[in-house]
Amino acid sequence: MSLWEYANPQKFMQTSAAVLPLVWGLTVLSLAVGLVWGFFLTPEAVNFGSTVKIIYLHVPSAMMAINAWVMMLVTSLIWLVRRHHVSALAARAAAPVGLTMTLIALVTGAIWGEPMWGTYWAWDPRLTAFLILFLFYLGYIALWEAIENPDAAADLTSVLCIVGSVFALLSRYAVNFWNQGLHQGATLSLDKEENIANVYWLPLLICLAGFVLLFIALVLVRTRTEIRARRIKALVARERMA
Amino acid sequence: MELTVQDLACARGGVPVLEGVGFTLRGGRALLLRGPNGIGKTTLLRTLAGLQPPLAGRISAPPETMAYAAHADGLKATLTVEENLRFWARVFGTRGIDRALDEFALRDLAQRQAQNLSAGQKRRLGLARLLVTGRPIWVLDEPTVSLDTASVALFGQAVARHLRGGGAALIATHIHLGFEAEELDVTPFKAKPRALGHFDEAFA
Amino acid sequence: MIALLSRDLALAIRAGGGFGLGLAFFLIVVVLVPFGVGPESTILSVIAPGILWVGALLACLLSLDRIFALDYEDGSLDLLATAPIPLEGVVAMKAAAHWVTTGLPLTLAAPGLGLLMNLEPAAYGWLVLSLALGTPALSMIGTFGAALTVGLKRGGLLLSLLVLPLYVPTLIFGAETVGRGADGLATTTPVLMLAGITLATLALLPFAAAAAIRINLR
Amino acid sequence: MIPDLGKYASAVLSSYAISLVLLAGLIALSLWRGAKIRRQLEEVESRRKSDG
Repeated sequence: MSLWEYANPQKFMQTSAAVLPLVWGLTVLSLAVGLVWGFFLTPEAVNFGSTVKIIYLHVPSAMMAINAWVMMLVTSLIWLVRRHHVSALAARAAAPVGLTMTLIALVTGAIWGEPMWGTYWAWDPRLTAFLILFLFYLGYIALWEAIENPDAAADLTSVLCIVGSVFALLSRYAVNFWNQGLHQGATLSLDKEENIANVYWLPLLICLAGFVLLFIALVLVRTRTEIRARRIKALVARERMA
Repeated sequence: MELTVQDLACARGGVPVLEGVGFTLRGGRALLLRGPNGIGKTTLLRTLAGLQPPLAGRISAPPETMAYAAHADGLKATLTVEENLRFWARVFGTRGIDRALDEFALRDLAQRQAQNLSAGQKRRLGLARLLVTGRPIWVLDEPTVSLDTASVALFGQAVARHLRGGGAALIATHIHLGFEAEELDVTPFKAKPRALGHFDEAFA
Repeated sequence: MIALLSRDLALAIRAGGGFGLGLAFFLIVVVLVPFGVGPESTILSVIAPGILWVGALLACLLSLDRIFALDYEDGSLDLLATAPIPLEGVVAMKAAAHWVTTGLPLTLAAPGLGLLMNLEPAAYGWLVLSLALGTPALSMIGTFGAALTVGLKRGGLLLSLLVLPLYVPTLIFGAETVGRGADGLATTTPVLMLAGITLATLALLPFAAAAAIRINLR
Repeated sequence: MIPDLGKYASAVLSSYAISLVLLAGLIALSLWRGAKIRRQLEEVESRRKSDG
């Protein structure tokens, strides 16, 4: 059996309906455990005080913000090469999730930055790169919304996603060059100097898993919605033709 | 030059409109496409001209053999008749626009800007472009819109000359053009909603 | 292809405003800034590289939606797509025409506006060089954005949203070149990066833009 | 058993509040739109069947 069978919409609908309850269950479980553990049961860090608890939201959302774009890139390429509609629709479904993740990473970063760096917003390379990523998500979503013909929209957004990926990487490098930043040292020192890996790592790991699962659950739900919406469109067009 | 189309299917806005289209067009012949509005004549012509990929089927001649002309003439309002024609001649790598000017009676208008032409004159200029492309198969979508009787006759003569020179023409039109041509009604090729199993085909 | 370029330039000249509009916009942006930040020449000279680059970038953005819109409306784009010129060449020529009508005049006018912004004398050469190197990339990226949105209603705003994030690397390296030039620092890295971005953009984006146009014409 | 968050309480709490609100909003929106589209599809499908 080939992996591509899951690209058949009907097969996808069946499989996703079967796994969704499980994914939702695991999502709720891991997020509940991870966040409760992180929020209630971890000590304060020497350098950060209680703000270290923000890490359980900030790092997973930042990771998913990037992973969502990577996933969109992969599904866009699959669409362009193999013309599987589910793939294109999954990319469309992932974009708003990635946008929200980026927003969470930005907001928690800003709130964390205020006590740590004395300012909500610094043009730190990582923050700036996420701001640019946010703009890319906005443009991508806007292009999907603007184009009537669904196949053309899938094609054009795929092209934008590929070109955008290249420019996003380029921007990341450019921004690094433009401002050396405050970010990197801060996160690294947490693990190295104080060597309290286990206390913080375990709940963080669970939160990371929770965010991944949440992303999968949301993308599955949204892709199912997009498939149905697409089918409505096709059926209505057919009615008009008959 | 021969154009053979086999079992062609084409879509408009992602919805299949025609399927199983087949015909043969030989050099020196013209084929008139008939059928009600919205049946997909324009879609078929655009597919043949290479502007959109067919859903299925074979087209024997490559798009490089076809000169496509549609409702919009692609004229630039601020350029003169001569400049418009010369531009297309250079794009298509051909020399000389004199024949085009003469056959469509544009000689007297050569120095006039396209924005100062009447609708029919513009149309004639748009059709004159076909001659400077130097391509053997003309693919024309409603070429006689806004032409008066005299201009239609002019156009008919131009097509007839093109056919005598070994060219071919595929024309979607509702009127008689004054030269001998086969006709093809595309209505029977209307795409039938396929029996719905489920899904993937429902996307198309 | 030369025919296409010369036709587009002739059209720009005859339509009027083709050359002037972007330039006037650039001038207005640069003139408005001192009203916003105050007339102290020290502050102005610090922000001059950034303002000049942002102004040039916005002026470029202004005329992007016209790159393909007119040809799309009058059917020329259909005809060009069926012409013997590869569509990639058409796109490249469109970008070139856009550059000649906006990027080039902006580059030439920038030193004059640098005076208004009290730019450091050492930076003038770098300003012209960075704009000369960077504006072709702006035109090409903008042409790609225009290709994505050709035929869309209300495409103009969307076009800006799509293109602006793509402009970031060019803007950073361009303004950095001028800024470093003004401070008498080494400018090799940003100049090389700017040139690299422009070259890569000119080499690759015509293919993406041509693909986008084919999709849009379907 | 709310832990003592010290002087950073507002930062930590607002981070959690904003993030959870955003996530809840996204989830609610996804599910709501999913349900809406599903109803629409059912309606269209039933119309098609009743037509024959």
